[in-house]
Amino acid sequence: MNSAQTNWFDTPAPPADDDILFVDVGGYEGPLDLLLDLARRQKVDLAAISILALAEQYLLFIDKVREKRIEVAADYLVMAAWLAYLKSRLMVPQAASDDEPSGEMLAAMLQFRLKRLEAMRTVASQLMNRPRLGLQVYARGMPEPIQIDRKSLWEASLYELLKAYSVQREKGVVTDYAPIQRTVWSLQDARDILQRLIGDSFDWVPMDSYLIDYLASPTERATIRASTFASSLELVRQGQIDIRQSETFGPLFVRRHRSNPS
Amino acid sequence: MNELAADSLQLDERHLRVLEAVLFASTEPLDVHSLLTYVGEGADIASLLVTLQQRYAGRGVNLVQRGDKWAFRTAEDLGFLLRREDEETRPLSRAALETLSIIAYHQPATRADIEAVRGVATGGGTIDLLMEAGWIRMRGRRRTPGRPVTYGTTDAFLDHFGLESLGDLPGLEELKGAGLLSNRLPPSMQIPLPFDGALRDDEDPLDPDDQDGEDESA
Amino acid sequence: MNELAADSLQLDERHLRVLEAVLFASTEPLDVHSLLTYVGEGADIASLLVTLQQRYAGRGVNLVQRGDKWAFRTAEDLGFLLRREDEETRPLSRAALETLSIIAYHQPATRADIEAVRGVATGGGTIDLLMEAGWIRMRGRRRTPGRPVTYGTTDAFLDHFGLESLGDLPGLEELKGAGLLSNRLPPSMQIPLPFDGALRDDEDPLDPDDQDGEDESA
Repeated sequence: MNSAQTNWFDTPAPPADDDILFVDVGGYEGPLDLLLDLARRQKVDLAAISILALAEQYLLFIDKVREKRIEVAADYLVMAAWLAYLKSRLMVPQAASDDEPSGEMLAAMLQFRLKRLEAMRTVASQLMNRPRLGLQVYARGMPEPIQIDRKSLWEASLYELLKAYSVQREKGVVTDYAPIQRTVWSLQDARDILQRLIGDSFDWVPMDSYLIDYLASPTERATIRASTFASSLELVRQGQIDIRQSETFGPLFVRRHRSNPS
Repeated sequence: MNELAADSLQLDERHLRVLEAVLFASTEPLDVHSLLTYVGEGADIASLLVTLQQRYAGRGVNLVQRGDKWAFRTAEDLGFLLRREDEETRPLSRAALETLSIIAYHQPATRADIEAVRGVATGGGTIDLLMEAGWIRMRGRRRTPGRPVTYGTTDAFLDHFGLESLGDLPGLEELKGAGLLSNRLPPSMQIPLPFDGALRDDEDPLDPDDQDGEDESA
Repeated sequence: MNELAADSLQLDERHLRVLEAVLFASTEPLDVHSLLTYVGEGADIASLLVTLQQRYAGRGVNLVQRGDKWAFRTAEDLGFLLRREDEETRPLSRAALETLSIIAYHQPATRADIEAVRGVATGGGTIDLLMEAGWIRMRGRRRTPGRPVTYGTTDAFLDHFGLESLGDLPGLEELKGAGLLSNRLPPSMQIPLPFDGALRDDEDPLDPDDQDGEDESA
């Protein structure tokens, strides 16, 4: 099952040497990758590789690709230019006054980079072939997670407690408060009663004496007096009765109005 | 003969390792049948499991059988390791505060008593919360139809509110004096004296199975 | 004297059970510090863990160290038995794989370091993917012009690839010997090793807003 993983490092599959011209440059991860692939085809250890031969192969490859009018990414061309320079440094003997790095040093640097890239690929492969968690090695399948019990500590002060109680009791008083249902004589009632009591009596009679039966209950006395008095004024206005009061706060006398003293 | 026994022992050890790993990694308890697929048909799975169970007996993790399935579980006595209590302080809700204060003054108080003062029904959650807080307790049952549970406050209540006894709860005049109650209340209004004796004349002791929960009928 | 030793032995056994239970209960490796909270500050946790590790050596489940964390994992050699059929592993791209190993072996590594080894620009998607897998993390910023972000591996990386520490990286010694962990020639120069300490001399801590994404300037 690991074959799929290890195979990635061998991609692209190395074609036969003759087919090299048909290799698509797009299959490589950059010029260094291409160089490494070309180097591998020399089938020798990277340490023993001929950098000069490698540089020539690379340049040839790029030339062939460009002949086919395949666009080549810029970094491949940069590498080609650098390799052409390297080639010239390797082929031309170095002048003593030359400050530039020697061809040998440049070649060693390239060789180092190739070895380093290959080394990283090798260890990546080794890494992926290790017993990996979830693939070959497993963690506990039924973990028992730590449960966090939230315990609430309630906070309340005595003041809050007393306030809550007082507010409710006050509220309770208000809702419990039923205004005393007083019997109220409506003006109409008072008027009907007064009319009936006075009847056809033309004598002056104190109003209270007509109402004596009703005034026994002290709670109703006020409403009866008020309503009767108000109604009596109305009856006077209509010319039905007469009212007389001889002194301030004195008793009120009523009698039937003689409508036509003829 | 000896060699044969040694071989068999080695095979058993191998089987035990496999079972250990499979049971550890499995996302669910495994039955004997599926365990067999890992060790091969020939193995005496029952005795292997018993051996494994014995090896883990007394350890921090035990091999337990649930129905016909097997799984590793944290030893029961270490369950507390996997629980952590996080304490957070929260203010008491108004409903709870009101209910508590009514129970404090009117105890022993039934749910109906509380509702008579509050004017609204008190959810079971509020009572539960106060019980959980340790401030109220079930005292008994009132000797009236339905035998409703009576509630009273606890020592923890006194402790929390800094009261030496229920008698320390301020009375009517003190509440008025503190401005908590207005002075224009009808003279008929009374504040009860909280009762903290054992049981009142109209109270029965709690039924044996009352401790688990409150009455739902009330 | 003997009694004292017996007491201490009993306490150790109790500690071992607790560690066993806690480590078994978790899928994630637990660090020594959080393990200490279960057994108490006074316990010699290091020796307890080693004892526990020895007890499980050769068993189907092993106690393994991952960085400064510990976890129970199934034995490596039983992998073939436990492989679950339903698990589909999407292979990492070559770019991601190379980037991961360059970060692992060269850490702390900047994007430029990675590009120097691969000889090609690394897309941001590759770094993101490795961060998302939880295998790499942003460590800090290198004290060079542009202050590029430095990357390193995580504990989850160690856990996933079954490494006790970065020192266990395969082929590390050979690479070091061959001078291939250096960024420059000559190979004779001093070779740095993968470094997962807090911050290196030439590293600054991350800026507060670095956690959201990587530097776009690099």
